[in-house]
Amino acid sequence: MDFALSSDQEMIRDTAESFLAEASSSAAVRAAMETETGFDAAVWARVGQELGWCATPIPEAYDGLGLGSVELVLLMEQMGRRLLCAPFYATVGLAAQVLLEVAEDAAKQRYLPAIASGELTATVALAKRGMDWQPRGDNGIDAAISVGADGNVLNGSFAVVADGATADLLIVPARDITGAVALYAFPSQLSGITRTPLKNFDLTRRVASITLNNVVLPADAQIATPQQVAAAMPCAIAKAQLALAAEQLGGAQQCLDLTVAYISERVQFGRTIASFQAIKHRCAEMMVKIEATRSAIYGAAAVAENPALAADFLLEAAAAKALASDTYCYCAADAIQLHGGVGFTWEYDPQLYFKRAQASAHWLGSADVLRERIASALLDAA
Amino acid sequence: MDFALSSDQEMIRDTAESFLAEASSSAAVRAAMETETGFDAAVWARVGQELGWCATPIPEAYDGLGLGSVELVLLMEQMGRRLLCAPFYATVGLAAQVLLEVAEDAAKQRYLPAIASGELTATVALAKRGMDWQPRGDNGIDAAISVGADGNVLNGSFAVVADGATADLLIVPARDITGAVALYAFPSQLSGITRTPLKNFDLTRRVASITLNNVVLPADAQIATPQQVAAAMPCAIAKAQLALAAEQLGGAQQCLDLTVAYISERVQFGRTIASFQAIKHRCAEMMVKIEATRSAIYGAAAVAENPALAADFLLEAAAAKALASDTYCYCAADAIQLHGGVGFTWEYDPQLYFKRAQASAHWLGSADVLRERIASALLDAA
Amino acid sequence: MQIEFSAADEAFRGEIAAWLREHLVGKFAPLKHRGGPGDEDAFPELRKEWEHKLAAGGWTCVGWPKEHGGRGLSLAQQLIFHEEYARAGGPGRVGHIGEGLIGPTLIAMGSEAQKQRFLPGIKNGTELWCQGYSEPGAGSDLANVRTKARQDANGDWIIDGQKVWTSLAHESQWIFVVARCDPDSQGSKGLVFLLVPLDQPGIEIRPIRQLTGTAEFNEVFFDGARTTADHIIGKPGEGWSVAMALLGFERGASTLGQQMHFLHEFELVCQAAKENGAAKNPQIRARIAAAWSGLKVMRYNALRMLSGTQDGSLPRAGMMYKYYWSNWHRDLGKLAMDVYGCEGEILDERDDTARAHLQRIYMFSRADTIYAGTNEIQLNIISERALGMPKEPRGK
Amino acid sequence: MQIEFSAADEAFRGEIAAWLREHLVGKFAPLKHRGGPGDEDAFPELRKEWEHKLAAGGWTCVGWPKEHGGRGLSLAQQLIFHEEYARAGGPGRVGHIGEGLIGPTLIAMGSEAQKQRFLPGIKNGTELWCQGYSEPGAGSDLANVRTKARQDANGDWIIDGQKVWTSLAHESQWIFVVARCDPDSQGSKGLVFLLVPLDQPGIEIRPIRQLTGTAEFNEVFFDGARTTADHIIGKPGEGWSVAMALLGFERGASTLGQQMHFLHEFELVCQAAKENGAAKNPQIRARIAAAWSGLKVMRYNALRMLSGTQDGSLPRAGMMYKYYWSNWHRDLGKLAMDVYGCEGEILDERDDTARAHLQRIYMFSRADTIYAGTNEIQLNIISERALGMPKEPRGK
Repeated sequence: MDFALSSDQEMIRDTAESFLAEASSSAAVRAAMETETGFDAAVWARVGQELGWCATPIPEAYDGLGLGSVELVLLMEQMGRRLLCAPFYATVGLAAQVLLEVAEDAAKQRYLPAIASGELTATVALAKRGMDWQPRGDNGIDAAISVGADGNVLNGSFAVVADGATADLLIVPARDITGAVALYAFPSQLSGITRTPLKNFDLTRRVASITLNNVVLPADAQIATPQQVAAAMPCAIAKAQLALAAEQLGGAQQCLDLTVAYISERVQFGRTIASFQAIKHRCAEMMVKIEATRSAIYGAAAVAENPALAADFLLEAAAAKALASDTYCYCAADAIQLHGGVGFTWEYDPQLYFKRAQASAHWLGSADVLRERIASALLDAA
Repeated sequence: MDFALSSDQEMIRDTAESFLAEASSSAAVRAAMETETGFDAAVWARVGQELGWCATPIPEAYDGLGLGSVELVLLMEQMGRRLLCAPFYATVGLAAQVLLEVAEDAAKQRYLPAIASGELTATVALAKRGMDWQPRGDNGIDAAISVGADGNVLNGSFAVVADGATADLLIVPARDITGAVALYAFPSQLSGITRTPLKNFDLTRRVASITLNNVVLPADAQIATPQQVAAAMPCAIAKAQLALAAEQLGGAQQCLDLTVAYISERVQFGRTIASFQAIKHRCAEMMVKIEATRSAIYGAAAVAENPALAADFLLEAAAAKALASDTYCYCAADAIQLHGGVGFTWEYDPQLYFKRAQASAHWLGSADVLRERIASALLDAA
Repeated sequence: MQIEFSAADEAFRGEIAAWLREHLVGKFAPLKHRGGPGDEDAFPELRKEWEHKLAAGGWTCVGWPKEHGGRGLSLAQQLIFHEEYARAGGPGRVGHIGEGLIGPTLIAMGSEAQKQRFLPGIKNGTELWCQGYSEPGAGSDLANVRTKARQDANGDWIIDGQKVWTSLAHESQWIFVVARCDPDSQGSKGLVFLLVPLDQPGIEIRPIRQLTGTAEFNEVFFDGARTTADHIIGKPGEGWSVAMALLGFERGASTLGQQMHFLHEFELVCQAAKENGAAKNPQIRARIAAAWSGLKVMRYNALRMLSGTQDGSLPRAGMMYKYYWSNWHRDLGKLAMDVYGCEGEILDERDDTARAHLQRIYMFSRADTIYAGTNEIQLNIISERALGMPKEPRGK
Repeated sequence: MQIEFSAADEAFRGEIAAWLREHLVGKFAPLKHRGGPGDEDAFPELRKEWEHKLAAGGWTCVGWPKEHGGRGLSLAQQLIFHEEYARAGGPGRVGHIGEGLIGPTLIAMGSEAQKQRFLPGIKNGTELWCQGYSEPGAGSDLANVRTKARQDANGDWIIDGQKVWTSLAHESQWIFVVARCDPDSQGSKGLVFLLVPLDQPGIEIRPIRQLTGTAEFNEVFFDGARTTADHIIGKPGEGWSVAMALLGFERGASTLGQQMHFLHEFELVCQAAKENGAAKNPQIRARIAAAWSGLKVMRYNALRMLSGTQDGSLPRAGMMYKYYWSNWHRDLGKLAMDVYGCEGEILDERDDTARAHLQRIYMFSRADTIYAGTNEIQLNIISERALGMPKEPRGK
């Protein structure tokens, strides 16, 4: 039992911190978010190919670094802090987790090395209407396989897919010919796929709708059976929740840091705003929420590494995501408030975090939904 | 349209304020709550017979003053502020409202003049397990009428009845021989009635359990048919909610006033506690909640006077009670916190309010239940 | 204490409702529910035309005394006017700063010549006004004014400095400015209240881009800007008391109109929740019920405030009014986005949909708790003025 | 960063669990889950006997070094001990102030003679201690000590003054006292840290009745109370640094034990909700889920705090620890009462029922956010020490 970060882990965090302070500065983020794809390909190449971040959680057997949830959490936290515009979360935080937890080994062999090397971007379409996956219910999925002359044909649509317009590889749940939901992966450039970039208010992460119109799938497109999906998707989603929670945590931390820096300089009534006790207490409340969230996330990351605690992990990831969503929304809102007039200008950064906070709060389950899931496990069991 | 209090109304409020400041001072409350009945009979006689408060909401036709909800609200607010130990709420806030709204005229003639004159105390048993009445569902009522040799016989029990051990008149809902819930009123001294005073932590208002064991009812005991109960109890309960909300409002106001007075004297770190901005803001938050609650209550009281707005009144009373419950709990808790060490002593008064706040929060519907009722009206209608 | 309106008042309600039904149509139809706070750049030209239409119907400045060109409505009828205007979806009024702030100030404190010069333009919607109070170094610290005003040889005022958070500056002809006329003064002493024409070389207006991406607010730069000696309210040195008197007019009958807008927005949220199933989420249900309670609180609170106390003091209901509505509105915006869930952040192509409207509220309501006295300033004021707690000390 | 315990540690877990299973039975069975904060007057004699039983088994002072009579357990094993003790329902320890506070302080800063004089009594549970820090005029303002200490001709200390909020004073033999030895000094200067026997004519103990109706806390009056010259830790004038060092021992491994108590209480709440149907209320469900998350937060937060940072500074997890648990606990008490609804206020005849336990928590947890640094002091500390914001100025 040791809850201190190892020196390797501290190094991973510190390297990410200093790289992103430069490569994902406010100016860099604002430049990237005005581009067509929404990210800077050069920065992405450094992240994926030079720094090897994409390889972090991927086992060595698939040419990854074989590191664990703790390391991924540390990276995501720094990326969230700097609002890195990049397809990292969709590719590594989400798609790689689904491949690792749910897919057949052949699919892992096919895709994970390319993801690890930073050459392949990927995403997962989840529920029909949003970035969500309920372990029970059908998630509204209407995507379905039919058998055509040239093999399996896929029709259906997904309303909101993270980085859906740019990802190289699409992973989608769809009903097989028995009506059960299996998982399919295929290149996003196949004929019949329409990817429509959506205007969204979080300009630092793009979403798209995806329509699949008589898409003729390659023979190897199915990567998981309905049984595998039912058994393993909850864990994959929990890992994706944890990664997203870490990203949210980093954003919340930056909201606090930006605020303390600003109010320590800003003078009103002949005093720095930071000298007003009510303001101090508000900042302290932010810190308490942030540290509580950090504890929940680091704890869940440690639990994720212990297969004996798999059932706990599902609930702890849900709790971490719920806390992170609430903490991020709270801190981003208070960052605007405590910045005063400049807080709601485009020029200052709190608005960027405020929008990211709201958008990510509803990915992979809102806090309401996640808490209800925890309550159900605690109260409805026999 | 005029929302200012009339000078008569201001006089009613001011008279109550000055009477209670003396008759229900902290010392008086603490003396009364140690007595067997839980109230000072002499003070009660003055309230009922000398000041005529019991007559306030009762129409002149029944020897009352024929005043309205606004006047009752103003009185209840002052009683709540001073934690008056007396059977006023059970008798006038609850039982008189039920008689007025639900009972046959014969029953009104029989009981209301005696209530108005302060000679008769009364209470209403509501749901089987507590002081609650849901307009839908059966409220767990197991009290039931059977036909015996000497007339109707009543069996059943109620777990928590306000002033149940001391009230002269009991009003209870019970299933008639068809199984539908009608309303019965009878003297509390009838044979077969067991009234067990319960130890409760709000010593300023007593509760009792009531068991009815083969109670032979007088011939005139039924005061409302099941149809009348179904039609009119919601309005009676709404009036009782409003009266209770006003009492809660007064308590919350006193929590704030006690707190501001204490912290304006108490010095720590060489300053009065009241000079700390975080403390100032907490007191301001209390005031905002209190004034919001006051607006909701006064508004609902005005609506109560307008028969054309009867449907609105049910929701507004629910909203007022939910707000008042939350506000009272919040202010009482913060009164303890801001009093610091002495706040959790027996000697200082915040604890009395804290306990009353929690107890009354669950009478006639918790805030959760009442908000759900509002939501249902807003969202579930066709 | 009574909640009903008289029969005469209800007849008046029918009159204004009918007028709006007849006139807020055709070319004006797109204006419905537009142009409010956070949306002030919507259809500026059409809204000016609408202002003229209103004026022609006698529906501007309805609360002003008749002798000053107003309609002299009773408080109850003013409430009814604002309620019906909002209920009909009447657009945000480009003339509201003139009608609600500087007009009443001129009526109360202006010279006869000023009244004759300025009131008709406000009444007719032909001269629009904006407000020059806040400065970059003094957002909440309103008295910390650095903009300077001095008089030249023939008495004209020369103004140098900068104002910020000025809405509608681009559309207006006039700005009222609080400036320091005694260079050695500090705080609320030594200020002057001036009426300044905007269309002159000494004034530059630069829009400020907000978190919405749009620019409702502006910076206004004064570099030797001029106004004539007679365009002053009060005397040099009395600027602070004029400025405070003006702010006192903010809590008028129009607050009831604001609440009808809020009700409309609330109904949009309920509708969205019913449509997408969020209305089944118990937490959303509780928040919707709480928001509904808040609407009632605001209404009764405003009625308490407007009915006043017998001794004429600003009652507590008035002191908490701004804090309450701004936080309620901010919460409504957040609730709306949580109702939409994952789709909340998707921007619609058309900006008159319910979602676009609610997205604007979500974002712009962040300003509600900052401008016109931040939450923190409001809580200071409540604790100090209503509760008599010690004043927050100034630094230095 | 790993969450598992070693096999040896798990074996140790079995050992302590087995011992408790064997000994916390029979006459000691009524002590289960009793005697915690707010319940310190429960079974005082039996709990003293239990303390002796624990000592005989070698289960007191398990974290102390072996050379001082402790068991010298590793941090992980201390965690396990406290977890298992709490899991078994081990009663509140009458010796906890000796074992957790003054003992470690003596080991770190006491003289050899003091260690030999006092440590065995603590270890064996034969001498109990209480704490004399707070004073009536100085609850949060700990340095504002007015209790005076002076030395007579032969060096004995004579103490006059008053301490308050002293728990277990009636049951204890010794009190440690921070007093002012330099009458001209102010604040944290000029203080002395003394060890004072309670059983003497110069000391009077008066219980303070709490909102629970019971009296866990006391006032302790010193009127010429005496202690010998050698019963001082540090030198005259160093009392503040000793007092602060002692408080530093509060955040030890026993916090994990506290959390097991919390878990037990949380489970009582869940059980009650399932039994009476409150578990179907969606708002209660959400609060129960949030409370469960809080348990996880506290556990991982404590592990972060105890694992420390590489540079040895108190990490942020440590700075927010007390604020977090006390507010969590207070919320749990309120949740429990809301689960019981109308029946929440009914007092049971037997005080060992779940409802009686949760009612105690509801009431006594109000003290959690006040003693040992109020919420407000905690937020000051966090903002000033962790976030580097300006210090709150003293008055005068």
